[in-house]
Amino acid sequence: EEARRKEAFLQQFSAELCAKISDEVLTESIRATAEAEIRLALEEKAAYIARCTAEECESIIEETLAEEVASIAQVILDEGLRHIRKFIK
Amino acid sequence: MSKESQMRAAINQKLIEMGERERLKELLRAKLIECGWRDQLKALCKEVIKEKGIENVTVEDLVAGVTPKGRALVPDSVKKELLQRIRAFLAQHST
Amino acid sequence: MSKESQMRAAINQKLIEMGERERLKELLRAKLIECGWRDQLKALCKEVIKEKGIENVTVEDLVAGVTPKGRALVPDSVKKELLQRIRAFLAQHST
Repeated sequence: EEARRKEAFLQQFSAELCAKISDEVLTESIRATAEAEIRLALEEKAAYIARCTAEECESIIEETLAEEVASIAQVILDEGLRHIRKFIK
Repeated sequence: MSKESQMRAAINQKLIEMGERERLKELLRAKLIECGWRDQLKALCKEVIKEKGIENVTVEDLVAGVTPKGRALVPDSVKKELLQRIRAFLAQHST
Repeated sequence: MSKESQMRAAINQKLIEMGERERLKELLRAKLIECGWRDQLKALCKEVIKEKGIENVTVEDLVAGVTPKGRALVPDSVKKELLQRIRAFLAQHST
């Protein structure tokens, strides 16, 4: 009777301990994974934003330079032509 | 204190003192990686983040969102192995 | 549309809607004058005209001829300042 009771106790204790340890490990692991994945997603987002910002900056520079170069070229060419016309006159 | 409570306390103490409790947790952690559970959990987290948008998810939301599925995904073989290891320890140290 | 393209489009739209894109271009123009880039570019144009002869140069030729050098002449400090200003704007207006 004693042996049977002990066996039943050990079985119950094992099952409870197994559940408890599983619960602790799963809780820790799930939280750690969630934290890591959120950190990763935030880092990815920051990297996206950094790349997009750099591209946008490049595009603003390109656009402005194109406008500036075109306007300067036109002014200088007009100036040159005016000088020639003056010279011819 | 009943005899059973005394036994519980004694076994628990032995588990801690002998470092077995920590080893059991370590074993489970290793098994969860080995069987792909951790990768599945990562994928679940990614899904939830993608669905809700990172700006709308807190760690607590994510934990709450993936916990039921995460727990269900633990293979029975892993649980069984842990239980067997516990039983083996108790058989050796419960005299 | 990829996530990155969407983000790029959203950034572009925000800059345009709030008039910041135009202000950034204005700032860049001012910086280009301040750092002497405009004068350097004028000198470059004159060089090209002198080299080819004014009768053989169109505005398009001139633009094509000076653009690569013009691009290279923009100081890194100016580019950096612009990038920082965009970053600050986005940080202030991110939802």
